[in-house]
Amino acid sequence: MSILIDKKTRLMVHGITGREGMFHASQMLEYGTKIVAGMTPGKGGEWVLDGKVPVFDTAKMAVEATGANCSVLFVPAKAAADSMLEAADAGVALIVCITEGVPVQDMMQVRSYLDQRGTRLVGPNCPGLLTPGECKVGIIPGHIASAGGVGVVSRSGTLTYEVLYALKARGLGVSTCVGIGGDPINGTSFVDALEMFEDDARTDSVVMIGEIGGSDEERAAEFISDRMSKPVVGFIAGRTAPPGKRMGHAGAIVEGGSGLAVDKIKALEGAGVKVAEHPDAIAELVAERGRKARRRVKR
Amino acid sequence: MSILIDKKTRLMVHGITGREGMFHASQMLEYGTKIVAGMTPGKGGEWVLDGKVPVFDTAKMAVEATGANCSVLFVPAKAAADSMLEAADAGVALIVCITEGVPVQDMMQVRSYLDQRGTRLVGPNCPGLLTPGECKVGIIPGHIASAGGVGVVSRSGTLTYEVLYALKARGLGVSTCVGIGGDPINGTSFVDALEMFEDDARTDSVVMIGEIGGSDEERAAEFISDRMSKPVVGFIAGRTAPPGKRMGHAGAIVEGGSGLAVDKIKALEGAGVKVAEHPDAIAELVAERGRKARRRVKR
Amino acid sequence: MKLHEYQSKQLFAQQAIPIPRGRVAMTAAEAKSIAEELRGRVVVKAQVLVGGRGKAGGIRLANSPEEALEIATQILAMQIKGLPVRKVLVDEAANIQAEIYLGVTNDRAARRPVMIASAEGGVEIEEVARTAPSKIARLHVDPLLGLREYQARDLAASIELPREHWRAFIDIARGLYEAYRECDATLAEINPLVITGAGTLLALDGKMVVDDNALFRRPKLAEMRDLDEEAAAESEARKYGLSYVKLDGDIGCMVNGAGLAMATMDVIKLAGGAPANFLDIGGGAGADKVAAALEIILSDKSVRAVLLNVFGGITRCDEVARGILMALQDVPLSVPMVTRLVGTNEEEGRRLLAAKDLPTATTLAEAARLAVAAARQGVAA
Amino acid sequence: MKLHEYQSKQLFAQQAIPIPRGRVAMTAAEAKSIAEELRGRVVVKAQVLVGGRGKAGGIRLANSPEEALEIATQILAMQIKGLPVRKVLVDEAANIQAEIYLGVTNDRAARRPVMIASAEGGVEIEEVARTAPSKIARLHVDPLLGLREYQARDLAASIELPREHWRAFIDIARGLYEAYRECDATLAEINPLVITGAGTLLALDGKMVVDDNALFRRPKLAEMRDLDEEAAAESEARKYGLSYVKLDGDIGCMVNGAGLAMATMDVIKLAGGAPANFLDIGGGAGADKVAAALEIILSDKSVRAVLLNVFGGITRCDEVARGILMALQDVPLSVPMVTRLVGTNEEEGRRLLAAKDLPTATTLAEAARLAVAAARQGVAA
Repeated sequence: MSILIDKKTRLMVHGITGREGMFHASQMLEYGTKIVAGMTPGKGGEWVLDGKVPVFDTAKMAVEATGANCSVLFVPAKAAADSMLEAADAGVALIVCITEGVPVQDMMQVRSYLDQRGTRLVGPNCPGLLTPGECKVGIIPGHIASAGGVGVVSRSGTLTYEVLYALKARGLGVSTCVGIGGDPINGTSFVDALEMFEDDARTDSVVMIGEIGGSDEERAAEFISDRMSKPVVGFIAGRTAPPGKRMGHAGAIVEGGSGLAVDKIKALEGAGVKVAEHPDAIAELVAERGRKARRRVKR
Repeated sequence: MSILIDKKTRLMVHGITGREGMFHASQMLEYGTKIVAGMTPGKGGEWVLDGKVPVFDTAKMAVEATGANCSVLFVPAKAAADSMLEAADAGVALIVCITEGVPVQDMMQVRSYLDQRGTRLVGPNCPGLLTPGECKVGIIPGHIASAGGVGVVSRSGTLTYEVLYALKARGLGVSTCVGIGGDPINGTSFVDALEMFEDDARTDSVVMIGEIGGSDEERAAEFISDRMSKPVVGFIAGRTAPPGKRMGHAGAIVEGGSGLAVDKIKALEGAGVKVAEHPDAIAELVAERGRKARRRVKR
Repeated sequence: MKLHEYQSKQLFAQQAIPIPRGRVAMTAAEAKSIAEELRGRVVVKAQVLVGGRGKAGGIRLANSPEEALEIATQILAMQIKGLPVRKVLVDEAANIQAEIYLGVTNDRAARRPVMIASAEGGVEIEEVARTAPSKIARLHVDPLLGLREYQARDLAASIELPREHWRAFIDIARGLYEAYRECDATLAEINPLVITGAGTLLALDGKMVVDDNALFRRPKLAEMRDLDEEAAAESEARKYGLSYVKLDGDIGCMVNGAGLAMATMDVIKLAGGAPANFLDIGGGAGADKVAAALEIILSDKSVRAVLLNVFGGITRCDEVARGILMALQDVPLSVPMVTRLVGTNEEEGRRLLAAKDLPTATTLAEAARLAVAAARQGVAA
Repeated sequence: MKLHEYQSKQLFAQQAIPIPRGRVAMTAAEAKSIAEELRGRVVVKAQVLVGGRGKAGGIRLANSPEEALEIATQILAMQIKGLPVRKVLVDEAANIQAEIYLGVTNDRAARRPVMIASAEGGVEIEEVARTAPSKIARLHVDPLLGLREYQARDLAASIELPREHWRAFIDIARGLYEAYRECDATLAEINPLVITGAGTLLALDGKMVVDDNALFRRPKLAEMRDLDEEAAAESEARKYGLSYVKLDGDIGCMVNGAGLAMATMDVIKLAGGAPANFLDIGGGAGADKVAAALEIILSDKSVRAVLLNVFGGITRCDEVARGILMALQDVPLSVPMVTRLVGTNEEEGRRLLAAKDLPTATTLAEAARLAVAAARQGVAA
C-alpha cells in the first residue's frame, strides 16, 4: 500500500507539450507511471513521447477517452487556477499542481470550489508525489528513493530530495513521498498527509519537513499528539533566517510572532517528534527509531 | 405532525420595524407563532409589539440571544440576498423570504451558498408557511384554514388562499400550507415539498397548485409517479394565458414550447393526479378522494 | 425588459465582442448618411422588440447609400407584428462563411446560468433544439465562479468549431457572459455569430433581456427602455408597479397576484366570457396603486364589465376598498363592476364597498358568472 | 510588493474610502507649496517601506507652510532603519476623536480572507492582539462571495462602534475589501481609521502589500514598485526571477529551492560559518539565471567563499553546471567555490564542473564544512 498514488493511478499531464511538461512526462513514463493522456488546448489529436501518449484539447475529453483519475499540472502560473478547476470538473479525484507563482487569491477560490466537490489537491508550487517502485507524479527524481515504510511529507521541494537521498543511502525505503508545497494556500496540509500515513498499512514511520512561516506545523504537532500512533521525525528549515525577511516563498514570511522555527520545533518536540538539527540527521533519527522499534518487538 | 414549522419554531423577523414587517409580525404573534426576535440594523435594543419582541442589529446577535431557528424576511428586494445570507450564516435552519422582486442573479448566488451550507429556503416572492393551529410564518391569513390532513403546496400567493378558503368551507383541514413562490429561482421546489408531505404522518393527501412557466410541475409529476403513495390533487393556473406574454412573475414566462399549462396538466394526469378545472373544484376533488379513501377503509 | 439589437450590440462591444461597424438611424436621411460613412454594402435592419423581423421584410441589404435611403424609407413605414418601426440599424454588410448560435440564460431547473451554443446558428434556435437536440451544446456556469476559460473551450470543442477560431470564440463567450452578469440579464444571445470570409468572428445580431427586478442597480440600462415600444397603458401600469397585459376580451380584470389573476382569467373563460386584460396589482398594493389600476382598465374602450378579485394577504381588503372608492372619485364607473374581497380585513373592505352600493361576490365562480352576465347586459343594452 | 502609504491611500480613494487631502512631495519646497494649498496644520510623513516611522521621528506636525518646509527638509535627510527617505506625504491634519484598526489579509489556516477590526487602532495591532485578544474582531470572508454588507455590520457591532458610524464603516470595510481584491493584495489595512471631531471616518494611514505572483495581471500596480527602496542586488536578482536577500556573513550561497536554501544557511551556521545571503535560483532555472545569480553573489565584497548547493528536480544539474561555466567566462572567480550537485542529470553536471577543476561535495554537511574552511583560509591568506 501507499497513499494517494499507486500502480492504479491513471495520469493526465496538463501542459504536456511544453518544455517542462514534456521533460517530466518522459521521466514519469520512464519511472513506470501510467500516463494515459496529455492535455494542451489546440494540440488535441497529436501523440507525444514516441507516440505513447495521446494529447487532448480539454480535460473532459481526456477523462472521457482514457479514464484518467489523476491530473498533474505543468502550466503557466496564470493558467493554473483554470487548469485546476478544469481537472476537477472533468472528474479526476486527485490534482497535483507543480506550477509555482499561482496568485494566492486564485488559490483561495480554487480551494473553496474543490472543497465543495471533494477533489483532493496537492500543491501548488510543489514537487509532487512519489510512491517508489510504483508511481511518480511530478518532478521528484525517481532514482533517489527506494520502496519501504517511511512516509515523507514536506513543504519544501529540493530539501525533500536531500532527505530521500539520505534515507536511501542508509537503506531506508519510502512508502510515499508527498511534497505539499510551500505556498500559503495549498491543497493538502501536513495534517491531511499525516492522517493518510497513520491509516496506511505500509507506512511505519513518518518524516515531516517544515519551514518557517504559517502555523501548519503547529497544527500538525497537535494532530500527532492527539492521533498519531506511528513515530514521526521532523525538520524545520529556517532557524537562522532573520525574522520578517521574505525568503522566496510567500509561505516563508514570518508572520508577526508565530511562524518562527523555534516555536515550530518546540511544538513538535512537545508532541513527541524527534526534530533533527540538519537534514542529514533526519535519516539517522529514522534509522534509530527503527532500531528501537525492532528492539521493542524483540523483547 | 406537520412539515417545516410547528410549535417548536422559534421565529426571527427581519425588517420587523418596517410597515409590512410590523403588520404581519403582529398577525403571526396573534396566531400563536413564537416570535423570539426581530432584526433591523440600527434598531437593536428596542422592543416592539407591546414590548413582547426584542429587536437586534444583526441576525447573529439575535440567534445567539434567543435561539431562533427560523427566519422570515420582510426586507426591501435589494437587501433580500444579503438578509438570506446573513440568516444562513447566523445558523437558522429555515429561511422564509416573503420579499418579491429579488434579482434572479442574486437568487442563483444565494441558492448556491445556501446549498453548500444545507440551509433550507422557502421563497422568495412567496406567502410563506402555515401549520394551522400551531404556527404561521409569513402572510397567509390564519383564519382561512383549519388543522387537518391536507398538505398544500403552491407557486402562487393569493390563489393559495382561495384554495385554503374553499377547503375550510368543506370542512377539510390542512397539515401545512407551503407557498414556494413564483420566482424562477427559488428555495423549495414542488418536489422538495411533496417529499416532505409523503414522509409526514399527519398529511394524508396533497394539493399542488402550479402555474405556467418552467418545468417544476413536470418534475413534480415524475416524483409523484415514482415515489408518492398519497393522493395528489392539482391545479395549473394560466390555461387561457397567451403564450409568450409575460404575466407579472418572471416565473410565468412561457419558455419556448415547454411551460404551457396543457403540458403540465398532461404530465400531472399521467402521474395519476386529479387536475381541477377551476380553483373552487380543488376542494371538491379532495373531498371526493377522501370519501373514496374512507369507503376503501370501510370495505 | 427587452433591449433593441443595436443596444445589445453596444453592450456586447463594451465587453470587447466584435460587432459590425454601424449606427442606428431615426430617419431615412440619417440611414443614407451612415451608409455613406460606411462605404460598400450595408444592411438596414428594423429595430423593433419582436422576433421575425427578417421574414417580415424588416432586414434588407442595400448596395449603395441611395438604396439605403430607399430601403430605410420603406422599413421606417412598416409595422411588424403590430409594432411600428421607429428606428433602423445600418450595419456594414458582412461576408458570411458560417453562422453560429451563442447565448446565455438562466436555467430554472439547474438554478444556474446556462450557456448554449450551436454550430447551426442563424435559424430559429428553438427549432434546432426541437429537431436536432444533439446539435445544441449546453454548459452550466457556477454563479459564484463565472464562466471560466476552460468552459468556453469545452463549448467550442462541443460544437466542433475549427480550432483556429477557438481563441476568438473563448473571448466572445466570456465577454457575453460578462455582459449577462454586468447587465443582470435573463438572456444575452448572439445569433448569428458569424465566421467571416476574413476568418474572424463577428456578432451580427444581438438580443438581451434584462431582469426588471435588477434595474434599480443598473441605472444606465433603465434609461435604455424604449417607451415607444410599449402600449401606453403598459407604461402607465409600470409606473405604479402594476403588471398589465392587454388581451382581446371585454371583461376587465384586476387581481392581486399573478397566479390568481391567471386563474381568474381561466374562470372567466369557463363561465363563457373573455378577459380584456391581465392585471396584477401585486403584493402590498396601496390605495393609489388600485386607483391607477382601475383607471388603466377603464381607459380600454372594449371593457364592458370589470371583475375585481382580491384575496387579502399582504394587500389588505380595506386598503383595496379605499383604493376603489378613491379611484371612483376621479374615474366615473362607465361599466358594471363586480368585486370580490376575501382575506385580511375582509369585513371592513366589504363594508366600505357595500356602503357605496358596489355589488360583491363570495366565490370566484360566482364573481365570474356575475361579471360575464354584466358584460352581456352591457352588450344587450 | 509593499506599497507606500500614499500609494495605498490612492488605491483606497478609488474605492471611495475617505482619505485626508494631501499629496506626496520629493523636495521640501514641494512640501511647502502643498502645505500652502491645504492651509491650516499639516502632517509631514516620511514615505519609506518600513514600520516604526513615527517612533523614528518620520511623522511630524507642521503649523505653517514654513514649518512644513523645515520639517520636510529634516525628514528628507533622514534614514529610517537604514532606508533613506526620498519622499514625504503632506496631509491635512485631522481632528482625531478615536482611532480604529481595520485590515484584511489572507488567513492561511482558514484558507480564506480574514477581515480584522479593533476599536483600539493607532497602536501596534500585534501588541493588542497579544495582550488583549478579545479586543480584536475577526471575520472570515467567502472568497467567492466577497465581503457582504451584513458581515461588515457584524464587524462594526463586534467592536462596539457607535451606531451613527455604521453606515460609513460598512462602506469603508467593503471598499477596503474591494481594494484588496482588485489589487490582489495579501494585506490591506487602515491604521488608524479615525473618527474625526466632525463625526466622519477618515483613513489616516494605509498600507498594502501586493501578491508578487499576481502582478502579471495588475500592470498599473507593477509600475508602482519603488526601485529606490530596494537594494541594487535585489532588483537585479528579481529581473532574473531570482529571490535574493543580503545577510551579514561571508559565505555566499546559491541554492535551488527556498527550503533547501534555508537549510543550507542553517547547516553553514552549524558548521561554524555565517551565510552572506539567501539566494534561491528557483525551479526550472536555466544557465542565464545561474550566471546572473553568481554575478550577484560575487559582487558582494564581504563574500569569502561560495557554496553552490543544487539538488536537481525541475532544474537539471547539467544546466546548472553550464550556467556556472558560462558565468565564469564573464566573472573571474575571486573566491573559492564549493559545489554540490545531486539529482537529475547529476553525473553530467559533475563531469562538466570537474573538467574545469571545480571542487564538488556529495553531502550537504561536507559541502558546508568545505565552504567554511575555504572562507577561513581566505581570511588567513
